[in-house]
Amino acid sequence: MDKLQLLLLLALALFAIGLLGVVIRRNLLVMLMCMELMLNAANLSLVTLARQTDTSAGAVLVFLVFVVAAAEIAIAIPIVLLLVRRRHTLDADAYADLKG
Amino acid sequence: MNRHGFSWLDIAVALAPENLLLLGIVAILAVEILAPKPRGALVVAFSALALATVAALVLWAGGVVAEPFPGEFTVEPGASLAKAVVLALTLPVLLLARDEFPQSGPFHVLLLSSLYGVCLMLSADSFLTLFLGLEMLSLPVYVLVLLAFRRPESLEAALKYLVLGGAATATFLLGVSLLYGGTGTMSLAAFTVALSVHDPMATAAVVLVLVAFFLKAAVVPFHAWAPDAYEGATVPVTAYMAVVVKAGVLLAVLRLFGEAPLPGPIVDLVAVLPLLSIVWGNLAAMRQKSFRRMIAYSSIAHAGYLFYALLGDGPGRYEAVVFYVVAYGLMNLLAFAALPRTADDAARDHLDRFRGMFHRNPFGATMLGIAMLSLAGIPPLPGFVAKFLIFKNVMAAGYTTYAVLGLVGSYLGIYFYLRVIQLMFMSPAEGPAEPRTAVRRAVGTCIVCLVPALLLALFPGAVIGRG
Amino acid sequence: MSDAAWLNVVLFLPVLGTALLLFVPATRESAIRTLTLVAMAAQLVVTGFLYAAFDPATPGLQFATRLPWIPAWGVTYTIGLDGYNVLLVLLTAFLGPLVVAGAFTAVRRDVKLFYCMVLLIQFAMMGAFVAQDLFLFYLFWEAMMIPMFVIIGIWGGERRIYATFKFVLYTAFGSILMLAAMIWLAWSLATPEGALSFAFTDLYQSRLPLSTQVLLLSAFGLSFAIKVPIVPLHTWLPDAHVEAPTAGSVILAGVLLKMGTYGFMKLGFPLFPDATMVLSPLLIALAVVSIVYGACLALVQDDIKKIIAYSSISHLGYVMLGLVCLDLVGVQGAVVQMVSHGLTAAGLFLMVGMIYERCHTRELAAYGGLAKVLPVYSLFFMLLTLASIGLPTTSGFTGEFMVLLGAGTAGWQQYSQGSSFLLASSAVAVTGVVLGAMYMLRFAQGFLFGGERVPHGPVLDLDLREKAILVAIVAAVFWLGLFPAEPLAKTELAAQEYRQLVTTSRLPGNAP
Amino acid sequence: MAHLLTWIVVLPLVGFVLNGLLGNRFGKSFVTVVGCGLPLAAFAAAMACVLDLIAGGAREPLVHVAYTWAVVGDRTFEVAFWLDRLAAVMVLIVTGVGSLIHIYSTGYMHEDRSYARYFAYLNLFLFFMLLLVLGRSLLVLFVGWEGVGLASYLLIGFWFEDAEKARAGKKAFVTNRIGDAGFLLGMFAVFWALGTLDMDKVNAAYMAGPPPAVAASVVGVLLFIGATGKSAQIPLYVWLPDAMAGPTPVSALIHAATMVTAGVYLVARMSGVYMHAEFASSVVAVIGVATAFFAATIAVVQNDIKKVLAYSTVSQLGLMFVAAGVGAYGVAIFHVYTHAFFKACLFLGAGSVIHALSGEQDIRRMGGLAKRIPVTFVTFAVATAAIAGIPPLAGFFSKDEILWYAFASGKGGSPLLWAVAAATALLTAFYMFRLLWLTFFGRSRMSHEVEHHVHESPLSMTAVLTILAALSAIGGFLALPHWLEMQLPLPPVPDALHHFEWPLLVVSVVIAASGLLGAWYFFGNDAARAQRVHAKGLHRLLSAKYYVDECYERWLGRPLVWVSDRLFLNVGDRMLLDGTLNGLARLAQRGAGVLSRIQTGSLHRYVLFVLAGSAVLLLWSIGRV
Repeated sequence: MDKLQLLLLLALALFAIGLLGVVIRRNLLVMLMCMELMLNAANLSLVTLARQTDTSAGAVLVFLVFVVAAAEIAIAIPIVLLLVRRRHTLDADAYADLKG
Repeated sequence: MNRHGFSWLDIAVALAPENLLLLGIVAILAVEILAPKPRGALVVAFSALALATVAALVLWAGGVVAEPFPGEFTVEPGASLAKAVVLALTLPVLLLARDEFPQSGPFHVLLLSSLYGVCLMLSADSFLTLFLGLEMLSLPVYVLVLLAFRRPESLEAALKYLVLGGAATATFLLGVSLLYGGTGTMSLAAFTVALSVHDPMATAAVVLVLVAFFLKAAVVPFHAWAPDAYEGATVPVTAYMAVVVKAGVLLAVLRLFGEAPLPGPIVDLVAVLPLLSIVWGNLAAMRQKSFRRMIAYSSIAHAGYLFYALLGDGPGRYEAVVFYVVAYGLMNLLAFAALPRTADDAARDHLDRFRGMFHRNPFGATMLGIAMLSLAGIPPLPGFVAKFLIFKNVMAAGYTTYAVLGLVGSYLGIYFYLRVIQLMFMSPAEGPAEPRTAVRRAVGTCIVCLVPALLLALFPGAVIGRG
Repeated sequence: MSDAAWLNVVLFLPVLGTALLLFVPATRESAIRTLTLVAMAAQLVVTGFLYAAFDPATPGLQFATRLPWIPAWGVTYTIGLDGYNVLLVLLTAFLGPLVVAGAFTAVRRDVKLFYCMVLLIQFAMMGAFVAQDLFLFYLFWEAMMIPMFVIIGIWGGERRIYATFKFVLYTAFGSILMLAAMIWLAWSLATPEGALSFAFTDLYQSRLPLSTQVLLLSAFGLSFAIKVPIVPLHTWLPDAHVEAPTAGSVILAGVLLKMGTYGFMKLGFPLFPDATMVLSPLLIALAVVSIVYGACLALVQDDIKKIIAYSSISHLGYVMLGLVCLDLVGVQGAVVQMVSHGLTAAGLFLMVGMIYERCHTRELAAYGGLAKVLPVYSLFFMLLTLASIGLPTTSGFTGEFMVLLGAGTAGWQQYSQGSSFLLASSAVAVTGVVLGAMYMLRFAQGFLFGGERVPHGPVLDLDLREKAILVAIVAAVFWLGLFPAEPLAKTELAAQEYRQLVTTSRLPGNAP
Repeated sequence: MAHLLTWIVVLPLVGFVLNGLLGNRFGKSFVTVVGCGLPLAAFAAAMACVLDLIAGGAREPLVHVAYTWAVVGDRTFEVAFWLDRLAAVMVLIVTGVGSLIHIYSTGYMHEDRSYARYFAYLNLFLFFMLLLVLGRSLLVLFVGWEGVGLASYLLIGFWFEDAEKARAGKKAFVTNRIGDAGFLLGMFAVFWALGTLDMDKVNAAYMAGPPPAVAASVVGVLLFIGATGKSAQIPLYVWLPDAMAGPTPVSALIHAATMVTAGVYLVARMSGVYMHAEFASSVVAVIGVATAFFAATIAVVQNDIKKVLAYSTVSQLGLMFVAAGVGAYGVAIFHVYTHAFFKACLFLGAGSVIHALSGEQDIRRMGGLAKRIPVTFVTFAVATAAIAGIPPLAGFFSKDEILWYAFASGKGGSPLLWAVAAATALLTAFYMFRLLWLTFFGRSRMSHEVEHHVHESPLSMTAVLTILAALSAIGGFLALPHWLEMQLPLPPVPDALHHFEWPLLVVSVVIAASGLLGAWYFFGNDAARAQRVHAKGLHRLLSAKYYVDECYERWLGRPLVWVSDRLFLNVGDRMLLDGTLNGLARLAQRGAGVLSRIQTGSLHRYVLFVLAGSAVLLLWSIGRV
């Protein structure tokens, strides 16, 4: 069980935690943070595997992921702001009008 | 070719469609910033889009093959045709948007950038470009859904779409990383290699990537966001999501799978879930009150049909998906174009308002009727020929049981399509006639959608078997 | 113009009519009506010429047009007249103008849409009859469903929505199975280098193992059986007929039901001969059950349209018996019975429409003693009732007699070889003749004779238009009843080819 | 001369068309001229053809092929006409008696409003009857067969305002159709066995050469089922008594002289088949004699003048079938010939009585009419004597021959058969003279104003009555069986029985006389004795016609309706078929409801779907690797 395998397991664990966080946590902001966690878990695994396969493509992808994560949050925050302004609560289950 | 390994000429020519889109985006932004009273965004966007479509068609017709960024981005006739199709399908969306977003700069910029993402994805050779294209396609759409913020639901819709889009991206990345770990390269060929090799990590990688695309294409059980997102967004954005985003995702999946035959477990994966979504989509659509929500479930079912095409053997797949996308896309756009214009966007598509529409707006009702019939797959309309093509391929590849089950699933869908026609034609209800101007504007969009579709239906031979 | 081109003219005249109709403003109803009538009449005239020019001696297709359509799938646009469809094409063309003329006073709302639908369904039905390519046939076969859906749905009675959806979902289910079977059939016949063909002539050379043949025949058969309708699959017919407007019922009974039997004759049995042989006892039983079950139900209906609807099931049971007994006289009888039922059912529905326009009720008990009040109407009604019973000198007799003669002869043939099943079933089928007399005379009895009851006060007898329609139908009924020699000669070769195709086994193993 | 055959058939058709379309517009005189003229022309043409036949030595039949109906494969169906000795007799009866009855009808139906329609239907009947008689193939015969069924339906229900009469018409048609079903099966057997329906070829095939594939008895029995329907034999006789609802001349023409004898003609025409069908012939004989006796017993207690004659016709037909059953086809036709005359005369006489009593038909309210309507009385008396078998009238000759062959025929004749036939003859004499006494003698039991209006019928009616009475008187002397012998051979009589011929002749005369005396004794003069006969239980059974109609209704009519309505319609269609369909539709709707309820709108549930979905997929696909 060399160092890289360990790191890979850590990445998978982080990913699982992130996903569970989105599923369980009520608070919208925490859900967004968990999504970030999932992305970073993917980054970690990318970097580990780049090191393992001794190629740089994985590392390049990590930068792209940072850019995309930033853009995503840039969109998510205004949505959350607008939602909160209407319903004055951060609880995700308050926003369940669209159903059926 | 200069020392960096790419030639300026290649970039200019091969990337013509993308460049033209970029030009359009820049022009709109310039007008937005500089002009005191910004207008003309539609004209610029429309012309940029039209030129890009023409460029893509020229590249396809010319059979141009180029690798402006070797290993990352290649241009070949197949990709060019896909781009041309996707860009062409967006033209009616622009026409549709003339009511909600009359000269609104942001809408058109977001639309063009989303299209840029699609073009990137369709020519991607490596997961880097594919990832970039996928995200560039999705992010603008989250905002587009948000643009209808006069309606509270659009916020909730955008949120759900974003969260699930994010989950898809994360899964995609994890899958890519595992693939990358397994094969050491980021090129798409790694996926086809992983398909055939029988080791758990490779299969897990393939499954994760597939889940990402299932999420994007809204296949059951990853479809939950679609009905809410479609209902929350304004009509043109819903049309864009239902037609262009879905087409782009499916064409990308097609590029991913290439012409490799599917191994056992993956076949069941690619067959069972689409079959489930055909049945689920067609059944759930029966009870919908809102037109857009019904179209959402219908598009879930159609995503099922599109994924079915993957069951067919290699070369036939591409042709089937492109034909289906065109036929399905045009008819969906025709349906949206024929929707009655009302001030309040939400009430606009409430199915009860469809009662007796034939008496109020005969042209619109007929167009909507034709669109519904085609989506139901009833000959002699294009929907039937497209469905025939897909099921022919599936059966030719030997999966007869899946084909029969798929056909029976599509039978379930006939009811709710005909219910719309029943509401419009057979349940008389009074109401003011549709304002002349609105009808005249709809006529243009409808003709643009209807004529090519009917030509496709009457002379499929011209397109099929040629590619 | 070469003869073949004229068949295309016949086929596309209704489309031309619809195109012209689109330009006529919806308010000028009389212009719409005359334009549609002219289109239909033109189609009838040209079909008449083609029928006359149809040479009974030459086998195979006449007036054929073959154009490549979708080369990749081996689909060609092939249409042509042959023994199978020459009479049915004539029947469709003949009923066209009658339907349009019949609906002049009946349809008041959305007249333009109505006549577009009538023209489109005429186009689809004509197409299905003349198509000689399976894909083209399927296209027209399903395209028929939509105009009928609209006609029943918009101009129908109170439960029209339920009736029209029941009709569409029933036929659509059949068609979906047929689509699957069609694809499977075409691809199982694909040559190694992938060349496909949907043309009937190639499909008749198909060599399939028995199990595939049975499976495909049941898929095709189910779709055709729904349309015929054969008993267990018939419950859509009474609702569709009762709720449909007069014109809808006439088209439905006059031509649409023949689509099922034509399908069996052209595509069902000849394509899968061995399966037909294996399933023939079941098919015979179903045919006979249809005859008796339909007649019994017609006996206890109190809605006049339902009586005719159930009688249609019984009459088409004869056609199926004729087709399945594989005796030449029986097959010819089946073809004649198809045309004869088309005429009598269309006539009876038109007459029910005429009385419904005057008295607005379909309750048999509400009527009585019409013979005194409406003498001309009652004369035509009695003539059509007698044709429907199959009284000699009418087309009904020609059809029923030849079918029963064919079934009886085949029955005795098999009896001499040991199996008395067909003989017994043809004996039961003959009771259909008696039941037919019972329910039709009960209908005529309650309608024409006895005490005078005319709902909604004094009513006018038939006007010139209505008389012209009925005279045309009665003339055709007696032409087919007294002088069937000429039309039978035209279908002779087709009947012989059908018998030859169905009786020669085409399993992969044995000799061609 | 042969093409004249077609004209015999076509002339009445022209009459039907003219009267049918133009009758109302051109008034009664036009209708009378066309209505009676064309049948007479047909009679003339028939006479010409028959004379031409006899001139040619009556060995070669006149054959004329009108046109080819249909050609299928190697089989052709032709509409051809065939005149041989048998057909000659029948065509003369049909056109002759037919024309007379047409002339009679001009008087009887004079005041009726739809005068033209009546003559149109009557001519239509003649057309179909001639088609039946002259047809060469079973197909043409069948066309005529069902055609006369139609004509009788139209004429029975002529006064259709009265629902009862219309229902009688329907009953006649349906019962005939049941017989026709058997007839059709017989035709199919013949067609398969011999490939042709031409009766001459069929007879020839059964007479000579290798026996055809279908046994003669099978064909015989099937064709006889058709005959029982048309000629009102057990079990399909129920329609004839109800057919009296039609106008009386119709009863005379259709239900006495011509149509009902079609069955006998069929058996005689197919004699080639029946000769080689012992079983079928015995069936014919047995059913014939049973019907004869059965109907005679009922006729004894009937009180409606026309019902008595109707049951008498059923009984006489039974006797004709007895003759045909024992192989004496010539004799059967001879009885048809004589029966046509006296039964037509009786019916027309009854018509004249009803006409005189302005519609009264119940003989219990008649009596003492002899002096008031003398001509009708005389002709009725002659006809009654004829039918009772009083020598030297026509009835005696034909009935005696039947009794003789019933006893002595080598092909099935037996003393028992003779005994039952003789009993029938006795009953016939009894009820006919009962009718005569009650109608024309004794105190007049008529109500006052009916009695006041009694008047003799106009000349057109009485003239026809006298002609028919004359014919039924002298008709017997025509040795018809002998003339037909060449074509319909008489059965061989075993030598031992030859000497019985004369004693039996005497016995039949005694029977006729005793019938007369019995009737006179009971009903002769005072009414007291008549009452005693009513008391017995047997009388109640007979007058209720053995409850046959009620049984049919309970065991056939009502169960059919019950099965169709309860079983097929409600259980089959509504519950089973529609039930499953609507059930499936509800299931789909409920499924749709469930699916849309899963979509609760909460974001967490959506992401949970994604988590669960991807987890399942991963485990499943990795597991499968």
